[in-house]
Amino acid sequence: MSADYSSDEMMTVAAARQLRDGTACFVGIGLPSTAANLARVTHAPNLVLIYESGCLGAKPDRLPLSIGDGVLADTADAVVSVPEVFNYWLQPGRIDVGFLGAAQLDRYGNINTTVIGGDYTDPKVRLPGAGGAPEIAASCGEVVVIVRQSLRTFIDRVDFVTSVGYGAGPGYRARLGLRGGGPKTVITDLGVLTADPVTCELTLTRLHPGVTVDQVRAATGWPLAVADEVSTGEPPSTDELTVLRALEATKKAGV
Amino acid sequence: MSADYSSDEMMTVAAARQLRDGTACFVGIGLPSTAANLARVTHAPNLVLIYESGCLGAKPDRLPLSIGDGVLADTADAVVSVPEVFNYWLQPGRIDVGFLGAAQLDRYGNINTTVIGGDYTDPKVRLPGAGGAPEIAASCGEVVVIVRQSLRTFIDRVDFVTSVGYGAGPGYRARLGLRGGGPKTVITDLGVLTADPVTCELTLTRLHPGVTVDQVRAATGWPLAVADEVSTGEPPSTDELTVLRALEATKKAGV
Amino acid sequence: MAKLVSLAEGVAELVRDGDTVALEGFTHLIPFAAGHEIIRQRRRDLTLVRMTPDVIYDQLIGAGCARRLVFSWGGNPGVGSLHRFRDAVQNSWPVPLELEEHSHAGMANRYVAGASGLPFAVLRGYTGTDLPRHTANIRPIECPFTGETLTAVAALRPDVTVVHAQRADPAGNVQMWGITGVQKEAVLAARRSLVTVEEIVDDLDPVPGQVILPGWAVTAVAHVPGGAHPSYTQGYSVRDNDFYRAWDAISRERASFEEWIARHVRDVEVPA
Amino acid sequence: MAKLVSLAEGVAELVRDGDTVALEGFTHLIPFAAGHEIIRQRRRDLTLVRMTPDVIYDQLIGAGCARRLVFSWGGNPGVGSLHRFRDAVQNSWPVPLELEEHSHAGMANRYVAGASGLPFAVLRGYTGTDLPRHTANIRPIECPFTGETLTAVAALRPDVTVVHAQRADPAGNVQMWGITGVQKEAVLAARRSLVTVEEIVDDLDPVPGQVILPGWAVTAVAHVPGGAHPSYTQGYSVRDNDFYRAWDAISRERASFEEWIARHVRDVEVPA
Repeated sequence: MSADYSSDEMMTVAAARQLRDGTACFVGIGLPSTAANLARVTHAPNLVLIYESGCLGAKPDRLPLSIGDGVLADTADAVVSVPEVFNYWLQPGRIDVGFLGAAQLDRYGNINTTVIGGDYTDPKVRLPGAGGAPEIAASCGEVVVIVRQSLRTFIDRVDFVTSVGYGAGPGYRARLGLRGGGPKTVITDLGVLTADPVTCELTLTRLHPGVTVDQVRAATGWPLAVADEVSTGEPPSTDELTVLRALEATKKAGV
Repeated sequence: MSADYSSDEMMTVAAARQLRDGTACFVGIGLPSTAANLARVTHAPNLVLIYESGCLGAKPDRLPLSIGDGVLADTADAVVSVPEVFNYWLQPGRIDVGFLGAAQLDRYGNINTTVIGGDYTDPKVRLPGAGGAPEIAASCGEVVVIVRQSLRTFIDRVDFVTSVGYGAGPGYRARLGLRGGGPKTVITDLGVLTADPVTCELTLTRLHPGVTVDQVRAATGWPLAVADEVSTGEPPSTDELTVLRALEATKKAGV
Repeated sequence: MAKLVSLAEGVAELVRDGDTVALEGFTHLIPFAAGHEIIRQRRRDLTLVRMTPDVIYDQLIGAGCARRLVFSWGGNPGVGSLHRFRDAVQNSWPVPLELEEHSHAGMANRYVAGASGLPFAVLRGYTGTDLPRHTANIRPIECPFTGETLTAVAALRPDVTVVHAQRADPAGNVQMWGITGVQKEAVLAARRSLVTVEEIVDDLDPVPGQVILPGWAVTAVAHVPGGAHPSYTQGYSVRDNDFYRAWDAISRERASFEEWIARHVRDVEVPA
Repeated sequence: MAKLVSLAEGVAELVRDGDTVALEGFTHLIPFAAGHEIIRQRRRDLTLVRMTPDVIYDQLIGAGCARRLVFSWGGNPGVGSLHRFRDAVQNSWPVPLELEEHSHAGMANRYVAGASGLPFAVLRGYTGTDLPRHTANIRPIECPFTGETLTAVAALRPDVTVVHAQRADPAGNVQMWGITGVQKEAVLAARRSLVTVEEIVDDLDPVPGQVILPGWAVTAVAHVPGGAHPSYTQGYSVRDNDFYRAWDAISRERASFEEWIARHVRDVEVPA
């Protein structure tokens, strides 16, 4: 075990640990892809990685920069069309875990990746938009969000609902007919928040080593719910860090 | 040219001649497949044969017994799934000619291949049913029907509409929103009937050599419309007969 | 990950009396051996689903396994009628057979809807035909953008789908090629699935035209070489067209059919 | 049968001012060379359609070719934002850009509907999001069998779709493999299509994972080796991830962008 790691590394390792071996995971690019590949190379060798480019069961030996790098197609069990990955694989609920990022997130795990500030047609900041996220959020067995925690990100009300979490609270997903379990877990650079089974509110349940509850509160734009017992997670193991850094190095190396 | 040919051979040759080179043709099994392959080997080398099994551009060197014999897949430009052949290729109207058979046919080219006699749930004769025909009849640029002509087949009112022709007459297809041109041509062992552009009624326009108008009337279960000028078709050429018989021989020989 | 089973185990575990069962394969890759095992295990009251109920379903129907048939074309391709199917419909022998009848395009789209987790699919189909009169699973639907009327068909969700394929690997990943019909959709639409394969190999070397069913989307795989005969397996066998022709005479009379089933299906020894 | 043309001819004949144009390719096989030719020929008022308007559309937008963008994810994958896209949306530079925004699942299904000759497609999508508020092309639809409410999206019918592929034969049959995204659907949904290819070969030997577009379903084919760079062509090149990273700095300022376009696009000599 090493004390010499960044908070981003801690976040990625915590996210990887969240993935159980043998499950199928819909992976977005960036942190989700890094975490999923870390899990696959460490404790979850039979994790099935699904990329929206149509790669089912990709087993990249280096981190792709995009969700459609050649290494994903080369190592996949099957490459299917983009309509097929959404219609036959995601939509019917075949994917256990969906891994999403966020530009803004509220207490019910609703996600914005579309616009910030101003009006929709005249925004302050124009973000990339939805991509696969709305249907990943709707249809996966559960959703894990990875996002750095700050007052800019964790806000009381998202400017735009790109991907719905628990909406306005209990019963909301059922009323909309959403079949997936929603954003049960949010992993940040400070700790882990879990959706309360009754209130649906994101609740701080675990801190990364060295982080305090007050620090998390200070980075949250609403009165943060905190579990009665907040555990502290294990720091990254030497093995986890070694693998993670080797993976990151492959990304920097290009291809 | 040879006088020594059967009426079925004449029918098949007449059907083959109906196919223009370079067009795409949706081919059912049996006489349509024989005629389409005869056309491809004689005057229409660039005829694109499409089989509902998903074979696009099949170029079999022997006649398949089924619409899914291996020779079709082996020689096709592309083999696609069955949903794809119907949804992406037939439905949007990409196929110029649909080739259908019939157990019963009425004056408007409506086709029955489902049940004969009795009630639908307790029929006298249970036939194979629809297969691809209803949508071929609806969506192809035009439909060519090949069928032996008799009072059992050419009847005043079909017992069941499996595939719609001109329905009840002029304007019917447009009212239903059908995009294909309908059964413009019916080729029988006696001659050729053509749908009248105004009345939509099948009209005798051509006789096979040696057949009289009265013979055709006697084999038609409604007062047959006859064109002002009824031509007589050319008998099969030696080349057509040679190729046709060579094709038939491959079918009898099995795969 | 799919379980590797024997054919007898697979059918015993996955195909139950009263089930809705789809044995798919469009001329190519028809799972005849699995159909015969269903006859041997004397399944009853099945709803049989299949686009082209050809000889395989003629056998299951004549053997009394089926109560209901959902289909789009019931014949012996290139040969003629299915006599056992006809006898069941026209004379209720050996048991009455209820029919639900569609077009190929409709059936294919019903499987697509099932595979997609949707309750229905939309097509330009059935319009002007008498087919919609006889089932509640075909209905008009209006386009919310253009107002145009199209046709909706209800999703198919078989309890179990059985298909035959060329190969699987030990993890149950399945590889098939050639004419692959509607098999992927039929497997993905079903609650359970059984795939019989010609070979189990360590690595599924990619093949042009291949369709892959990942092992985690398949319930069980059984090693059944020749399991498609008299249908065929591209790369392994050719279609036994002579048998399809011979079936016409075998199946024409009840007695000759029963004798054939006894000799070639019921009394055949199979590994447990 | 598809016509064999030069890239300049193909763009001149098939892409017209004011057209709805889809340049597809999901990370892989993006038709960059064709996009550059559109810039060189100074097309205007285009409605650009693309699931992932990445660097290729950033260039077209920055060059002033587009009036409207229909898309589902606009970023530089793994790198960050598209600065020209942002500048157009936030500051109307060089011309205002109207947006119509979807999810990937929605866009993919809109192409499927277009390819299928249907006016709409049905999916479980957009539910609970703010996306439907901003376009008339997303509407609720009720299942005629279960009464359940699902989402309908309007079909996409581009005037012209442009894609890049590995190979074509002299008859214009096109072969692509690797990640083939939504290209088949985008081509079949369009009124006209242009395919740029790495090679024209006499025979398209079958390749695992291939998608074939028959020549009679394609309008024109142009031989453009390297036509996907900095995207890639499986079997011919690898993704130039360094260029994607470099684009961030090139595109950040209007001046550096314009200088790059002048040097690498407008002033490039191309065969007529």
